[in-house]
Amino acid sequence: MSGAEHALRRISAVRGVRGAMLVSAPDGLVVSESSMEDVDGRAIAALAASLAGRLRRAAGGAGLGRPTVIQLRGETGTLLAVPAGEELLVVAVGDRETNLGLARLELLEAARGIA
Amino acid sequence: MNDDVRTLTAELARDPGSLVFLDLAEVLRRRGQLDAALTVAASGLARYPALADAHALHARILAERGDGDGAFDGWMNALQLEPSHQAAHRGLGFLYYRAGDLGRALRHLEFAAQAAPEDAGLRAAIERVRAAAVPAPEPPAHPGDEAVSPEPAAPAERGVLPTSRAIPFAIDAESGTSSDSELFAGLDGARDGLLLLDQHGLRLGGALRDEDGADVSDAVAAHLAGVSREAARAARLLGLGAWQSLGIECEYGNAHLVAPTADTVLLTVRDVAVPAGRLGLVAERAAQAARRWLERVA
Amino acid sequence: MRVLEGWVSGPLSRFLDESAARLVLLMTSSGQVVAQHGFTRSVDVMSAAALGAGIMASTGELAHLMGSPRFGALVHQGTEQGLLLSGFDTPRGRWIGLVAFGPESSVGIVQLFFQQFTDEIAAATPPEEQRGPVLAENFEHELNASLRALFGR
Amino acid sequence: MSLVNFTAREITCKIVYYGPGRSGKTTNLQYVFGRVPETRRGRMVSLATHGDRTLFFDFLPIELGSISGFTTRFQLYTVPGQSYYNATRKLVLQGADGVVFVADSQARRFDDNIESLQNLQENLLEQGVDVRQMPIVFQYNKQDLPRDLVLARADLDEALNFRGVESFAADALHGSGVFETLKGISELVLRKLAVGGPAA
Repeated sequence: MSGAEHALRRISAVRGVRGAMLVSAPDGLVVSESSMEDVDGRAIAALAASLAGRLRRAAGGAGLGRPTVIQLRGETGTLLAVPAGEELLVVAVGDRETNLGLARLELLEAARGIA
Repeated sequence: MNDDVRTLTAELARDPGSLVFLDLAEVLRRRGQLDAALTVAASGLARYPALADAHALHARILAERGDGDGAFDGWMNALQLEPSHQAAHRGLGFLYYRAGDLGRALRHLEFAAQAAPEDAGLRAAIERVRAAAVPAPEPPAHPGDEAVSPEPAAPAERGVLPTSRAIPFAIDAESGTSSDSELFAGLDGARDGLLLLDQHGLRLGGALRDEDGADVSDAVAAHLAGVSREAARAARLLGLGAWQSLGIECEYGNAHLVAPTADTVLLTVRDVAVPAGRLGLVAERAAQAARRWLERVA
Repeated sequence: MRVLEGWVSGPLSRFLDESAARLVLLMTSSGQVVAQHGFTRSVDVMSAAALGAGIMASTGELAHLMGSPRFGALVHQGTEQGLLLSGFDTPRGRWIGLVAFGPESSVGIVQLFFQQFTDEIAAATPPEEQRGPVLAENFEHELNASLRALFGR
Repeated sequence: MSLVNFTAREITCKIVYYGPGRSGKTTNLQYVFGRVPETRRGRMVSLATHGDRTLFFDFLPIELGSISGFTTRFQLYTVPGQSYYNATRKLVLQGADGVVFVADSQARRFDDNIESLQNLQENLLEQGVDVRQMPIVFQYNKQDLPRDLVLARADLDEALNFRGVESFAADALHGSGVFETLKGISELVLRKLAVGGPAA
């Protein structure tokens, strides 16, 4: 198993996380994914990359530098995205019960390992 | 540029495939012979449909003839062929300004300025659009007097006026209150870390400053214009329900985005030292303040 | 935006809005334009359609030659602009979509919403209407005049 | 297949120039391209090899103007003539509304003409189109060559034109017969629309 796959598995093992994936940031395509339940992986990749791109530009404009963690919370779940270098994003989707603190740490750890 | 119409016409007749049509159409346009300019530009465009300059010039002439839609298409085409085409950004900036979409107007003008940083006319246009996007002390007595023309997109000279500029700011003018002082009164960061925007990315109140103290509100606002829509879309399509907040941790600071009402977005920015959880609480308090303020001024 | 038949506009507008695509061309598999957005001259649209249909037809044949199933979509990512070329089935036969997009969008976004678009198109396609005579019986006179004018005779 | 837009009152038809290699199909389109005003035509797209032989197709859209209140456009295509390009020929032929068969009048190319015509029939049949239902005209090109090298129009009619459709003697390089041929096929294609063809 590759390092990336291993890292994605660790993220998926966090309570409440429905799946994790590695996404190509410029084109919004799935590079590698792990146990994505009930959600279209292609949709996650495209939407997460699009949101991350827009936020990268906004953060740059605000003088905040590059985003390191992005967290979109909805009524019933959360999307987490962490840039890994210039070209990749580590993305996870979790339900309302997700341990977000732990998931965030696992994503950052995975991004460090991949970048 | 050779501005003798006769010489240019003869040159074009001698070599119909040459690019001299650009000069000829431009000279005719400047002389106000718009029909002739349009004919020359259109036939040149037919020959060089992949030439961004030809699209931009054609669009400029259409704009001066009052055909805003045609001009819009032309400038968009120029940008498709050459994404940094200066005249096209400038033209679109003007059209958006005229349509009252100040966020987009500003973005295009800023793009144009990147290509021509020394262009004083353009800088002045940007300042005027920015000024239009912050609370005006009083509404202009006659909107017609406000015919701002980010030169050289000149339709304003022909009596085409901004129609729906800065609607949110009319609210301030009517209520006679200063939005910045009341909106986030008593909250930490009221003047440099809280920004309330409408759905088009226009500033309603608050301000953001970068580490040098420069006001970056408008630039950030322009970038955030579509964020709430995009956040809502992502949450919906990914089965996360309605979106509630968007947290962005960055190298030099953390930001938090919430939607106080269906058509506004509130951005809270703090130093990296402020933990994400506390940032969420600050943002929620600011959102409550924003809701109260919006109810008051509505 | 220009559409040959009105029912295409709704799905196409939604696609443009969601995908932020710059150019869209919808055509039949023989290269006849059904709808377009972002082009200037009708004749340039036709060239793009002829080339797009040609690419789809030839890659289809390539797939056939190699014994693989039909290719779903072709993507070309340039530095400033990307292209998606994709065929899909409708009750009126196989159609082709050609989409050009810039850095404000991405392959992923365009593909995601293109899928939604083709689903909507397939669902919205009304039954084909029977066609009676199109032209007046004595059209030859106008045709001759048009052709003479066209050839400068 | 022709597209008719009743709302915008527009008709678009696809016409394919077919025939053996080097019979002058591309030359026909080049002549049309050169004569038609720029505002009424698009770019001529040529997918050709270095030797200017058509590799995939040539394409030229032209706007005829208004006919019975319909803005009428023709898309002119050529196919590659060489026999080994049959796969691409079939692709170009898809959805054609009319065919111009450009024959090479030279006696030594006689068999090539026959072979290409048979190939046209086979390819149409494979697409479920009966050649008898397809509007078609013949053009006998290169009639400007010395008499002893070329076959007369009557001889070519006898050998190729068994349906007795319209045929035209031509010298496409200098334009003679090009206009007449296009006019001939236009009439046939539009006449089919005038009596009510299949829907788009």
